Amino acid sequence: MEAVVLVVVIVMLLSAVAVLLFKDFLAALAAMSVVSLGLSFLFVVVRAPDVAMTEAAIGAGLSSLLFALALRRLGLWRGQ
Amino acid sequence: MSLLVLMIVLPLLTAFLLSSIDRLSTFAARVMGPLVLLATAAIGLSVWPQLGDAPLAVQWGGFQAPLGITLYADQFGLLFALAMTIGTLLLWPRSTENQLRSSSLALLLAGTGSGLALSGDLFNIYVFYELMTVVSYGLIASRGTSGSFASTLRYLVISGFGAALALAGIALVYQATGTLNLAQLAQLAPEKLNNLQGFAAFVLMLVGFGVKAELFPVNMWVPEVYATASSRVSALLAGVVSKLALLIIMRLLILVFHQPEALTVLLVLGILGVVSGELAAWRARDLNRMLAFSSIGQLGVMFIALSIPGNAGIFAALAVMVHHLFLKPSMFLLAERWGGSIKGLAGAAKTSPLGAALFVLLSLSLIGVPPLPGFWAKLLVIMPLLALDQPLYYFAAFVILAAASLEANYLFRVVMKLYEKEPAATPHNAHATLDLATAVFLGAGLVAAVFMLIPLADRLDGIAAQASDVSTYIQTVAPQPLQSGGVQ
Amino acid sequence: MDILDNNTILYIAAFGLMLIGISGIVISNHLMRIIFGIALLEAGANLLLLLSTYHEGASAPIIVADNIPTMMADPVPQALVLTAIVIGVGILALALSLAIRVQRAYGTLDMREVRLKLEQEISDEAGIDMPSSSEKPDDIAKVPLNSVVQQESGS
Amino acid sequence: MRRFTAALFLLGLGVMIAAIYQHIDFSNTAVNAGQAINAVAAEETGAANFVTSVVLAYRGIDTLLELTILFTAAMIGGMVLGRRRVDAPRDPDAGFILRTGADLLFPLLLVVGLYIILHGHLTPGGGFQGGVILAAAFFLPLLARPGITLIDQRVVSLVEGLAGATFIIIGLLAMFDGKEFLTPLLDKGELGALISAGTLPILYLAVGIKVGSELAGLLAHLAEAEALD
Amino acid sequence: MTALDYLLLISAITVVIALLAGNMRVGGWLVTILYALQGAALLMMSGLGYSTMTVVQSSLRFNVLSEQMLWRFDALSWFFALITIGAGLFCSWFASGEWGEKYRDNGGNLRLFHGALALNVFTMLVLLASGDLLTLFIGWELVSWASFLIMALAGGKAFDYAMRYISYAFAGAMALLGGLLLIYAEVGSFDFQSLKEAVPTMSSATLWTLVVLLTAGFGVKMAILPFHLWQAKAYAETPGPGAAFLGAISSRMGLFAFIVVVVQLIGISRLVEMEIPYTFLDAQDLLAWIAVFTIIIPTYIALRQHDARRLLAWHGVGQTGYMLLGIVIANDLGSAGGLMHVFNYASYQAMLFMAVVAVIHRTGTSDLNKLGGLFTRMPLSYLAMLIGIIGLAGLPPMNGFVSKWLIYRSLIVDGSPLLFIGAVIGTLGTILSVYKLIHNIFLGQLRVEHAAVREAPLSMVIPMMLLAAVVFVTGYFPGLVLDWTSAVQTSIGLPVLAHHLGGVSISGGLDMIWIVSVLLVGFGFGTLVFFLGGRSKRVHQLDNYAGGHFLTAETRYHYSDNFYPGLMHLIGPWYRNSFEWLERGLISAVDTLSTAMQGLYRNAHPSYLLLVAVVFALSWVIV
Repeated sequence: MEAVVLVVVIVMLLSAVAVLLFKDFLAALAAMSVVSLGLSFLFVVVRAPDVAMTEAAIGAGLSSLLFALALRRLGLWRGQ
Repeated sequence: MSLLVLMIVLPLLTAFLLSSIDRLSTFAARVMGPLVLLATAAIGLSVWPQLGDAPLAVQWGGFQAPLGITLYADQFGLLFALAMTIGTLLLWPRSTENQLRSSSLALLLAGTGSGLALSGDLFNIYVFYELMTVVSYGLIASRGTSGSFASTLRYLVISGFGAALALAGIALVYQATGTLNLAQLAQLAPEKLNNLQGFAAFVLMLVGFGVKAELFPVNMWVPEVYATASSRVSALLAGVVSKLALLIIMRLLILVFHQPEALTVLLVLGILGVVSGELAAWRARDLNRMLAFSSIGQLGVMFIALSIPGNAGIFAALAVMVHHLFLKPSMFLLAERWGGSIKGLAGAAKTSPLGAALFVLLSLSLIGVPPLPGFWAKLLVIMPLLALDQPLYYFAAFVILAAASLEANYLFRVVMKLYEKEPAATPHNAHATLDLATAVFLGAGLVAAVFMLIPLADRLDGIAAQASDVSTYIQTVAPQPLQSGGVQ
Repeated sequence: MDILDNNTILYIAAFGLMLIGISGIVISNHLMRIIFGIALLEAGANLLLLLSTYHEGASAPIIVADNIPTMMADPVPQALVLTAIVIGVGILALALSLAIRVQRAYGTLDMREVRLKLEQEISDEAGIDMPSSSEKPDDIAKVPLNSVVQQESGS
Repeated sequence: MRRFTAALFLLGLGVMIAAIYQHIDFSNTAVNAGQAINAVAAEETGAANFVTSVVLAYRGIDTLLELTILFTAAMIGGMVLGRRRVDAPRDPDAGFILRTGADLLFPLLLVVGLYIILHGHLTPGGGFQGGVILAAAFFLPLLARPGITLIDQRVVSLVEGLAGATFIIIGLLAMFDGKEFLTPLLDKGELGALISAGTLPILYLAVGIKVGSELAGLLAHLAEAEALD
Repeated sequence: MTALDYLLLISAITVVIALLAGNMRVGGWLVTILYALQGAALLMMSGLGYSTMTVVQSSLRFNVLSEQMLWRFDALSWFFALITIGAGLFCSWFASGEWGEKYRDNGGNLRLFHGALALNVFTMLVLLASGDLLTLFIGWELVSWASFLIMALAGGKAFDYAMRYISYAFAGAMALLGGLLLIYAEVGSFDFQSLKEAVPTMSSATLWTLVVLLTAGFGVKMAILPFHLWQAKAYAETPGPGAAFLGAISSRMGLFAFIVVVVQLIGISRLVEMEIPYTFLDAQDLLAWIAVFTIIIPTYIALRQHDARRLLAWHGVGQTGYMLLGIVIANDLGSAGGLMHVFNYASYQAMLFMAVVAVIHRTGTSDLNKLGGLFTRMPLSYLAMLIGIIGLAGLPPMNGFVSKWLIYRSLIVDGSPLLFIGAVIGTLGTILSVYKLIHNIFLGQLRVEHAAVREAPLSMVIPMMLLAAVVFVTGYFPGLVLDWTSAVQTSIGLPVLAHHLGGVSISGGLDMIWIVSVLLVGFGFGTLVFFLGGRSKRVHQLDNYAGGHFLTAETRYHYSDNFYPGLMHLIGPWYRNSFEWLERGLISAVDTLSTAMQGLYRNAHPSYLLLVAVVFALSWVIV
């Protein structure tokens, strides 16, 4: 269990760094979704299924949708 | 059951329904908001006298204290709840384009502000605070200029940052104590929060809630926002909303965080706020930003007052807050038509003599000329500062006095411009009657305060004493003690 | 794995997310990255809040089929985080809408340029020149400075 | 230089966090308000999901405010982005597969969303999660056919206003009964049954509809944003 | 209702009447009568037996901040109030007739002028009546803002100078407030008596802080060095009689407060104990030297002015130095001289300003380079100015001689020859510059454009003549004023000067009755010889020739600009305007800081500052 958590955390943190480093905003958005999904997994680990569901639906789903729509409107759909 | 919750809930309900009402009758939608606020103000005023004897604790949903959320009403909180309600009423936003939305936002602001002032639960305070922040974004952006959008965005970045930090602070507090109820925190704090973790939580929350209270490092939004928002909104934000954020910090300081370092942090940040605000205002060349910077300076004085340990500090801060509550909105109202470059103000006293005279009165009170209330407020801050007999506090007193002379310089430069004989190239607009009437009303309040100085001071002292009485707070809320595995 | 027990790993994740979020806000100039940074910071804070009463071995605070577990996780932080996530998404949407409008008005999302243009707009509206540190505002210098010199050099 | 200072600050921040972490006391975690709630929630609210109890009953006012934040954000979003112009050019419809997929998904998502909302007091999930799915259900057809006006902003604002008002009015009903605002009413029923926990499911339904309509409105606004100016 | 209540009430009524009726033809006279009533109330307060006067309380008192605020008059207040009301009376009289009408016709707001003047008198009375440190500060601020009002009346350039004044004055007031609150922190009360009792127990550092703060606060109003820059211009730009009033008494309020707090409560003997490290000076010497430089530098700046009002106003700054010097020396002679100089100076300064205003009224200018020869046109104004400058220069037989003699004498008795020399250098400058004043206005060639000028109207001449009488009579019988100063000396606890009607009755004393009588006899004899000798003949000024040409009225043979060229060449290099540069440096320092702060708010990334704060907190945690 701990090993899984460790791997998830490492992936999550790396993705978080990637969010800030990727030139392509779409890739950054994908990395952001990975962070959200990882977070949602961690919420399951700490026995919070409600929060995990919310994070998956809102953090990974809705927020990404919002970001994607905004990126399209901002003309950042492809990297600058 | 207390009707006090209606002060919070009724404006929210009306805001939800306003667009539906508008579909039925535009007129009803227009008058609905002010009427509801009048009603809630009446409710607040009717409760006011009974709070003098004993504060009131209401449990939302009827759940016992540490489990549910507590609404704690003492005169201190109710004073600012009323200030929020009545202030919104007086400064009811008037924008032709977004009237319906602005009305909803104003209602939400009044309800949220009242709730924030009366809340007795840490996370509840956070939610109220966030809601108030979002509502103020809306009010700022309702002007509809690209400048107002950009400044809202900058404000949002700082605010979002602060809010996340405040949330982390709440997490640290909950981790240490296992409760969010302020009364219970007050019980547990000496044992569990009087350490580094508690201090870190305090700093995080200070930064978070300090954004609205124009605390020094997180107040970079102030000049931009007050310069781009409509004057009525600036008046609300600078006059009332900033005081509510300050009230939260005061509550936390009184009840939960007793570290001496916390006071020192407040003192240092307050001094930096005064210095940076007043100096920047000295060089401002447009009225709105001058008022914005000077508001930063004034809030800095309040933080300095807060940093005085004991009852004297609460009293001093309360006095300065109430003084500023009357003063800043009327100044912003006057600036509404005068806004723009100070140079262009030349001769404006001819077109609006009453406004100019009022500006002189307000300036005199702001810099603290006796016997106007500003002087007494200043006296109340400096006297305990000097009595503490510590170098940093002496320095703070010096900074306040030096800042006052800077303030006198830049405010009277404006006054001189107003009364200059040769008018500026562009003609000045006279003030709208309603603006002027509101400003005169607030100014008259200041003058009236001169004659009621002694009862007023007694009353404020009583409110401060009640606010700083931790044991009454705990007794009134009466949270059940927490035990391993459940409540006793 | 003595040092890296579950608790520590989770805390590292929370603080790490917060740190990365803050650095995003601090280092970036591009508004989208700043918004990403705020989102990361909020995620970290949420995790921290949830961890505040995390206890290994507890079960989720839900009663399934009348089976009441001995140790349930604390439901309060979960409710708080639920609230915080929803608040976060509301503010995120707001920030994105504002960003769209700002880009349309100023043609950029670089915060340095936005700041400059904002300053320009405020100054234009007020009818004053854009302040720059090199010039001296005549209004300010005038008052105390027209001095003995002009008066007394006459005699 | 900027990066260097930033790195320095971050280093400092990291050290500080480490210092604070060193001082965190993990032994307190068993004594807290949440455990107290766990002990009495089933009895007091009748909901099997204690998180739901906390969200809707113990901290109901927080939830109301949270809804208000969403409401405000949606309203401001509408204000900031403005209304679509009638003659604005529209994106062409998406391909056949996406259109058909969207048509098929719409009822499915609707049902799933409502299911999650209505079982919020029993299982993980509830108004927020279900609301998001509802929003997705209404938004998906919009992606597929940008021309259609499935999401009428006026209807949306009416629905969200009424849903929010319902929440408050249920709260006020308790006050007519002489209790505090938002006190749970009605019979608590049998723990674990679908119809139980008094007014909580009704509240969650209001929450779900409100969240759904607001988020759908926000999404629609963002999707339409370019049509302005 | 006590006598003090009546006085304050009448004064307040004066303000109201002035504001209501100031614009009317009778308004000025009405107000003048009210000033006379105030004077009567003041005299009633003590009768003329002032030397036995005790403290008169006002029934007005408040309890604020658990402190009682009260107002009362003692001999010191009475003495200053007498001068204040007198100055108000004469200035209002002066302004009531033709001057006021002309002022109004030129677009001035006469109602506001009379109101501001009355307000000045009222606020000064409130200040003089202050019975504790809090009321002292309140009165102080009221006086400051009232002066600001009257200074700013003229608009235009006056705004700039008034602005400069209020910047100085408010900064001074804040220093004062700091000092007073420091006293409160040390003593726990605003009461005079408690302070007096607590002074012996105060540490030297506290006392130094107090003395510096208070002297700076009071000094700004007195315009002692280095705070002297604001005064002359601000006074000069005040409308006519207002300038006379301000010049006569306004900045004396600083001296009053200084006497009350520093001399009476802290005590000069305590100042002597406060030594400046590494020097042989103490606080008293420091103050005395400040006073001496306040005499010298402004006086020589005055020498350079070519505007009559500014010349007089700069003298006002210099003469303050004499008063301060006398009071700081604090022996019987010095303090009597300093106090008496307040009275004397007020009388002739008001008169001099009035004479200049009369000239402006008739000719429209106060530029010393554009006047001359008015002696034949305005003989009474000439007489007033002559008497005034004799007084100002400190020559017998006018009252200025007596007070300066007392101060010089006290310096010699005190054993301070250097201070004495400094004071004498100041007097030298005074004599030179007042000669410039009277010469350039009244002597020499009459300008063509002034050929038709008439004597000033009676409403202006009578106050001048009355003041001239005061200057002469109190010079002839200095005992009249010395009676009052003795009462003051008793009340503030300084040694009392033994005196009689003619002067001082100590060894090597002074008897003005003898001196003036001898002078008068001498003058009379000279006049007799002059007229009875019969060898003189009246010729017209232009009945003359130069270089073989007859003179016409257009020919200028009387040059008044570039006065004292040799002296100016000699001392010219000393006019470096160092204090101007100091002031300017301070302003640019504030300006730079201010720019930096604006830059901070405009440019800095907010998170940077936040992180500065975090690192700051971190260092705290680690340390």
